[in-house]
Amino acid sequence: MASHAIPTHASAASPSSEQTGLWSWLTTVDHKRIGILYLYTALFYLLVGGLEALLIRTQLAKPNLHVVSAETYNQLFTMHGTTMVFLVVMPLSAAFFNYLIPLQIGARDVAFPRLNAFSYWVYALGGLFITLPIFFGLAPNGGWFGYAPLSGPTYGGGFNMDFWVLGLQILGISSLAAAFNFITTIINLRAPGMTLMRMPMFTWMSFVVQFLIVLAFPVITAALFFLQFDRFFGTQFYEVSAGGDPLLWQHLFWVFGHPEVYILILPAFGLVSEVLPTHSRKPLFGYNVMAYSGIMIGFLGFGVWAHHMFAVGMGPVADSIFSVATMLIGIPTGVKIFNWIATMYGGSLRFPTSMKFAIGLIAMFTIGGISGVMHSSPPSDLQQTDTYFVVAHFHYVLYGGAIMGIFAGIYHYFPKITGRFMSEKIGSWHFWLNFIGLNLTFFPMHFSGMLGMPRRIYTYDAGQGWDLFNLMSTTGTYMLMIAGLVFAYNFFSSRQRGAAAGNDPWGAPTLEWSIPSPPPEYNFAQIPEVASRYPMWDLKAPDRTEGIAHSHADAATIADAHAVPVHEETERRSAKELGIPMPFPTIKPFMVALGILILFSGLIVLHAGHFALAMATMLGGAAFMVGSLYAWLTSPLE
Amino acid sequence: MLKLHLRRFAPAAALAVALLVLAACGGEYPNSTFSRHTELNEGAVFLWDRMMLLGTIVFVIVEVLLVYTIFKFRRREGGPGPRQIHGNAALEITWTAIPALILVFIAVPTVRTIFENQRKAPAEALQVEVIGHQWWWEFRYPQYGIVTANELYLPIGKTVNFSLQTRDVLHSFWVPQLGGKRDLIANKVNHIWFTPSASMEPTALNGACVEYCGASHANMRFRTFTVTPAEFERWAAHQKTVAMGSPAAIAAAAAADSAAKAAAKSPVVRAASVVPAVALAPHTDSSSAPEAWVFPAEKIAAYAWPQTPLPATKFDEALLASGDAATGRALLTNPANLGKAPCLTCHVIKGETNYASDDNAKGPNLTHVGSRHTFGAGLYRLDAKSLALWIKNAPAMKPGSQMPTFGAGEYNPAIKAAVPAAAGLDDKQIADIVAYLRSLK
Amino acid sequence: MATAAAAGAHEAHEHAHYTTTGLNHRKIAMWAFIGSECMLFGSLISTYLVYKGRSVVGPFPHEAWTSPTGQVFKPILNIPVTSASTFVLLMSSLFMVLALAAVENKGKPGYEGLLGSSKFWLAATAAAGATFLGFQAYEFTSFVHEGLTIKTNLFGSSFFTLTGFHGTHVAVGVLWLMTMLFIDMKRGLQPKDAINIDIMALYWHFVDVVWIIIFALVYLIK
Amino acid sequence: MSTDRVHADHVHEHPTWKQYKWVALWLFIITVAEVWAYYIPALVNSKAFVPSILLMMVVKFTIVVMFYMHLKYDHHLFRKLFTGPLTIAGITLVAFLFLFGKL
Ligand code: HEA
Ligand code: HEA
Ligand code: HEC
Ligand code: CUA
Ligand SMILES: [Cu+2]
Repeated sequence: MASHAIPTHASAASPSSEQTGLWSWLTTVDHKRIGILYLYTALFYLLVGGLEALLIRTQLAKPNLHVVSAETYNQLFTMHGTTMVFLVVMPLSAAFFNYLIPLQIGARDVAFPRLNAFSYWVYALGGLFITLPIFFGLAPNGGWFGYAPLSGPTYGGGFNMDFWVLGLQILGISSLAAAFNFITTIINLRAPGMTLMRMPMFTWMSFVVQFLIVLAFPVITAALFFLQFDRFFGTQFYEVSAGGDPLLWQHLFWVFGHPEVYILILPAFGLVSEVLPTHSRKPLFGYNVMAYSGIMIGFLGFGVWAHHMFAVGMGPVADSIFSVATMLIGIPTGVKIFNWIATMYGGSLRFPTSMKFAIGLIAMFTIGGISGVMHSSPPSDLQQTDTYFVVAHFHYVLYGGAIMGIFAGIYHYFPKITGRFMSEKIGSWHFWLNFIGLNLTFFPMHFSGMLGMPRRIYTYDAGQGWDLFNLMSTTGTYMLMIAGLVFAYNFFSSRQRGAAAGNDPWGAPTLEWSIPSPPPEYNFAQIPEVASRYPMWDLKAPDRTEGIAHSHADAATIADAHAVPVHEETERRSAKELGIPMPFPTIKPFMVALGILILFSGLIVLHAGHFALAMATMLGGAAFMVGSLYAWLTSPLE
Repeated sequence: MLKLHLRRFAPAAALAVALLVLAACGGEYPNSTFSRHTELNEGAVFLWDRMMLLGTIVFVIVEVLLVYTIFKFRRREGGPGPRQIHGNAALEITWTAIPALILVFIAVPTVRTIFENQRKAPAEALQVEVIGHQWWWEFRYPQYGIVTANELYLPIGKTVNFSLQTRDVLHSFWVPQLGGKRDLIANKVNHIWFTPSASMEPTALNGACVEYCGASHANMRFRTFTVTPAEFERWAAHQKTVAMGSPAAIAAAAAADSAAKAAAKSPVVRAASVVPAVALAPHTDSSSAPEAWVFPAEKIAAYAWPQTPLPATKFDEALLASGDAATGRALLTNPANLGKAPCLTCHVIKGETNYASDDNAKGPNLTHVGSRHTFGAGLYRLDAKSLALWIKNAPAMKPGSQMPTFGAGEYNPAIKAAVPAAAGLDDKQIADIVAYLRSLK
Repeated sequence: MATAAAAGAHEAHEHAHYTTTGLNHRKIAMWAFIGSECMLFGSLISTYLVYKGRSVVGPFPHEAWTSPTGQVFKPILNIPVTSASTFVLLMSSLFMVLALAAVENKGKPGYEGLLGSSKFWLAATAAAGATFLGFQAYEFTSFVHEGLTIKTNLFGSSFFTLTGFHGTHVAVGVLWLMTMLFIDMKRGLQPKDAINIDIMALYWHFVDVVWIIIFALVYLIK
Repeated sequence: MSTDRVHADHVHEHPTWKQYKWVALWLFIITVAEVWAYYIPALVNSKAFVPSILLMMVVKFTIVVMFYMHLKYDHHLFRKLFTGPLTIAGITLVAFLFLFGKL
C-alpha cells in the first residue's frame, strides 16, 4: 500500500515528502487518502472472499466430492458471507463515501477528519482479527447470521464464533463512527447554494445509508453483546435450558440484517446515478423522485425484517404483515430502475466500461429484485428459503447489483483518483467476462434451488438432478476469478501507465470534476458557489440544464465561505501558499483503534482460561485506548 | 453488437428452455418443488406460477426497454444532441402505480394462502412428532406408540399433522415434493400439516434438514415413504411390536402372555410409555402377528438410495457372512459388556433391557433398525458392510457424528486418540453385532 | 459508541470555517448519536420486556418465589430505594441546565455568587450522577446477596445488562462532567465554551430520559 | 466567517431559570405520582394502571426533551434527527412485543 504514490505527471507540484512512506499513511487524516486506503484494503478482501467462494464452488462442482472437510467448508461459507458483506462491500462503499462526498459537496474535508482515520483503522484491524483465524482452522463457523444457539457457548464452544462476535462488534464501531461523521459532513459542509435537493445523487444515497447505519448497527450491537456475554460471562440470553429464545437472536439480527442489505446496495445505486447521466449527456431523470425513493427504500427497509423468518412459525398475521411490507419495497426500487432507463432514453449514449457496468447493474439487479419479490410470498418462500434459490437471489442483488455498481464507480472515478484512465479495452474484457461469468454462476442456482438443493451443505448426493447446475455454477466462478484477475491487471497497470486524464475526462456535471485529478490536498482552492444541481454543465453545456431550477445563495453565505462562482481549477498550489489551514497528520486515531483491538483480544485470552493474562490484556488495552483518546482530544486539529 | 443482444436474453431463454425440460421429464428432478402432491404445495405452486408470469412480464419489459434504449440512443457522430427531459410526473405516477397493481395481484392470494395453510389441522389427522437431533431425525407416532428414526411413513390421502421440536440447535424439516419447510426451534413447538394426495403413487421421497445446524448439516437427510393406508396400518402394527425373528423375540416367545398382548394392541400409547418394553409381547404366533411390512426395496427409485462413498476404514469383510446374531445380542445386552459395547446407554431397543429411555436416548431407536433401508440420517444404505464400518468408526463416516468410535485401534476424534485395542470392538464382534442389528426386522 | 461520540470533542474545525447550517458540527453529531442510542436502548428494553416472565427459576422482579431449598423470597426490586435514585438523577438534570445557563451567562447580572457559578452546578451534577451510581452499586450488591446474578436466569441477564448499560452511560457522563469541571477550575469556562457544555448536557439529559423509561417499564409495571 | 451565522444555534431563545425550576417541580410531582400509583393495590390491579404509568412516563420524557434538551427552541434539524430514530425505535419495540405474544 505504501507504494501507492500519487502520480506526479498530472501536475507541476509533486507531493511533498511527508506525503509518502508508511508513516504518512498511518497518520493521514486526508479523506482522499483514507478513501484510497479503504479501496485497497477492501479490494484485497474481495480477493480473499473470492478465493473462499472458489473453494466453496470447487467442493460443490460434483456430488460427493471431498476437496475440503465439512468443518473447513462451514468456516469457508461463514467467512465468505461475513467477508463479502462487512469487509468488501461496506468498505468499498466507504471508500467512495470518503473520497467523493467532500468533493461532491464542495468541502475541503469531512467534518471530523481524525475520526475518519479512526474509522478506517478500526476496520483494518477488525478485518484482520476476524480473518486471520482461518489459517488456524479457527475461523467462525456459524453462518454469516450466526443463529443461536449454534453460535452460543453450549453448541459452539470453540474459539471460532468468539472471533465472529468480537470481530463484528469491532467493525460496528468503525461503521458507526463513520456514519456520524458523514451525517455531519453532509448536513454541515455543503458549499453555498447546494441545497439538499441539489446534492449529487451519490451523496444523497450515501446520506440515506448513514442513517440506516446509525439505526441498524445499534441493534446488532445489542444482539452481539448478549451473545458475547453468554459466551464469556455466562449470561443466559440464548441459553435454551434457561428458557432463552433463539427467535430473539433472529429478530434482532434481521432488524439489523435487512437494513444492512440496503446499506450494501444504495451506494451502488448512487454511483450508477452518477455514471448514467454523464454518459447519456442528460440530467438524471426524475431527480426528486430518485431521492425520495431512496428515502422510502431506507424507511420501508426497517419494517420487513421478518421475511427472513417465514419458516419459524410466526403465525399468519405476522407472516402477512411482513409479506406485504416486503412487497412494497419493490415499488420505490422499480421507480429507480425506470428512471435510470428514462435517463438514458433520448440521450446521447457512450459506452465506456463504467457505463457497461452501470447498465449491467440495471439488467442484473432486476433479476435479483424479482426473485426477491418471489421470496416475499411466504407460502411460496417456504419452498425457497434456505435453498440455492435464495443464494441466487442475493448474489444477483449483491454481485449483479452492489459489486457491478461499485465496478462502475471504480472505472468512472479512477481518473479522478489517479489522474490516469483505466484501459477501456481490458475493461471491456473485464466486463464481459464478469457479465457472462456472473450469469453462468448464479442463474443455475435458481434451478438447483427450486429442484430441492439446500444451501450451506458441503456435499450432496449423486442423482438428485443438481449435478449439471452445480457444474455450471462452478465453471462460472472460475470465469469470475479470471475476470477479477483481468481487473487487477488493468487496475495496477493503468495506475502506472494509463493515459493522462484532465480535470473532467468524462464531461460530468458535478463539482468533483472541477478540480485537478488527483485533487490537491485541500480539494478546492476556492469554495464554489453552486446555483443548480449540475454546476459543471452550467459552465460547459448550459443547454443540458436549462429546464432545471437555478438560484443563487444569499450574499452573506457566499461571503462566509469566500465562495466564488463555479469554475475549473487547474492551478495546483500548496495549501500553505493558499493559506488554507490543513489538519495535522496524527497517529492517535490509529492508537485508539489498536487499543480497542487489544481490549477485545483480552476476551479471547479469557476464553483460553488465562484469567490473569486476560485481565492484564484488557486493562492494558483499555488504558492504552483511553490514554490515546485523551491525547487525541486534547491536541489541536490544525 | 448482436452478441450483446443475445446475452441479455440468454437468461430468459435459458429459463424457458429449462422449464420445458422440467415439465417434460419430472423424473430427473426427484426433489423438485413443483410437484402437486399436497394441497400445501398446490398453494405454493399456484403462487409461484402467478409470480413467475408477472415477474417474467416485468423482466421482459425492463430488459426490452433497456436494450432498445441502448441501441436507439447510441451516440452517433453528427447526430442530434439529446433531448433534455428531466422528469415527467405522469410517467412517474405510471411506473409507481403499475407495479403497485401487480403487487396487489400477488399480495391478495398470498395472504389468503397464508391463512389457509395455517388453519388448525383437522382433528382426525395422523399425528407425527418430528424431533431434530444433531444430526438425525426422530419420528414418533403418538397415536400408535411408535418411535423410529430417519425413515418416515405417510399414508396417502390422509392428513398428517406434524409437530416439530428440537433437542439441541435449530433444524428445519423439508420434503421438497410435499411442500414447504418448517423450522424446529428450541423452546417452541412448531406445526405444519398437509395431505399427500389420494392420487399419488406409493413412492420414496428425499427429505433434508435445511437449517444450518453444524458440522454434519449436509448429512442430516431422511426418507419419506408415502404408502397406501392399508400398507401404513400394516407397517404401523408391526413397528409398535418388538422386532420379529430377532434372538430376543425368539427367546421371549415362550414367555408371552395374553395380558401383554392386550397392552400392545391398545392403539394410543404414548411413545415414552413404551420404553420398558419388556412388557410387550413378541408375536411369534403367525395368525395374530402383524406381518413385517416395510416399503419394498425394489420400488425405491435410484435417487432415494444413498450413494455416499464409504470411507477407507478397513474391515475384514469375510467375517460379515458368519456374524452370529445371538452372540451379537449378548454383546449388546449383557451388562458385563457395557464398557465395550455401551450401545443401550444411547439407543433403545424395545424388548431389551435399556439404559436409556426414548426421551433421553442420544441415538436413534434401533428396535426395527433391520427393517430400514438407510441409516445415519439417510446417508448410507443399510447393508452389512456399511453398518460394520459405522460401528467401527462412525465419525469417519459422518463428520462430527455424536455416535462414538468403537473399533479397536480406530482414531476417535472425540478423544483425539486411537481407541485402545482392549477397549474397542474387534471385527468379529462387530460382525456379530451387525448380524444382530440386521435381525431386528 | 461512546468512544465515537467522545471522539467528536475538539475534533471539528468549525471555529474558523464556514458551515452550511451555521450549526455546530459536534452538536449535529451528538444528536445523531442520540438517535442511534434510541435504537440501542430500544433493543435492550425490548429484550428485557420480551423475557419478562420467562425465567425458569427465581428470583423474579415482582413476584415472590421459593428457592429449591424451600426458602421463600420476596420480589427482588426495591422500589423505595430506586425511587430515591430516580429522584437524584432527575435533579441532576436540573443542575445540568443550571450549569449550562451559568456558563452561557457568565458575568451577566443575576449570575453571581454560588447559584450563578458554573463550577458549583457542574460539581452538583457530577455528584448527583455519582450518587445515582452509588445507589446502583448498592442495588446490584444486594441483589447478588439475594441470589440474583447476571447468570442466574433470564431476568438477571436482561436486567443487569440493561441497567448496567445505563449505568455505564452515567459513568461516562460523570467522567465527562469532571473533565469539564477540571477545565472550568483551571481556566474558567466562558460563554464561548457554552457549546461544549451544551453538547455534554444533551448527552446527560438523554441518559436521564432513558432512566425515566427504564424506571417506568422495569420497576413500576408488574 | 461572520459570527452570527456560526452561532446561529444560539440565537434561538432558551428557557429561563424560572422555567427550569417549574419543569423540575413537574418532574418531581409526576415521579411522586408514579410511585404513589405503584402502592395503590386497587389501581395496580385495574386496567388503568399500565396506561397511566406509560402516560406519566411519556409526559416526563417529553418535558425533559423539550425543555432541558431545548428541542422546543432549537433548530428544526435537531428535532428531525431525534424524532425520526425515536419513532423507528418505538415501532420496533412495539413490533417485538407483538411478535413475542406480549400484546
Ligand atoms: C443488496 C442486497 C439485497 C437487496 C437489494 C435485496 C432486495 C430484496 N430482497 Fe433480499 N436478500 C439479500 C440481499 C438483498 N435483498 C440477502 C443477502 C438475503 C439472504 C440472507 C441470508 O439468508 O443469508 C436476502 C433474502 C431475502 C429474503 C428471505 C429469503 C429467505 O431466506 O427465505 C426475502 C424475502 O422476502 C428477500 C426479499 C427481497 C425483496 C423483496 C427485495 C426488494 O428490495 C427488491 C426490489 C426490486 C425489484 C422488485 C426489481 C425492480 C422493480 C421493478 C422493475 C418494478 C416492478 C416490479 C414488480 C411489480 C415486482 N430477500
Ligand atoms: C457482497 C456479497 C457477496 C459476493 C460478492 C459474493 C460472491 C460470490 N459468492 Fe457468495 N455469499 C454471500 C455474499 C456474497 N457472495 C453471502 C452473504 C453468503 C451466505 C453465507 C452464509 O450462508 O452464511 C454467500 C454464500 C455463497 C454460497 C453458498 C454457500 C453455501 O450455502 O453453502 C456460494 C456457493 O456457490 C457462493 C458463491 C459465490 C461466488 C461464486 C461469488 C463470486 O461472485 C465471487 C467472484 C469474485 C472473485 C472470484 C474475486 C475476484 C478478484 C478480484 C476482483 C481481485 C481484485 C483485486 C485487486 C485489484 C487487489 N456464495
Ligand atoms: C454416545 C452415544 C451412543 C452410543 C454409546 C452408541 N451410539 Fe449408535 N448412534 C448414536 C447417535 C447419536 C447416532 C446417530 C448418528 C447420526 O446419524 O448422526 C447413532 C446411530 C446409530 C446407528 C444408525 C441408526 C440409524 O437408523 O441411522 C446404529 C445402527 C447404531 N448407532 C448402532 C450402535 C451400536 C451397535 C452401538 C454400540 C456398539 C452404538 N450405536 C452405541 C449414539 C450412540
Ligand atoms: Cu439439522 Cu441442519
Ligand atoms: Cu431482507
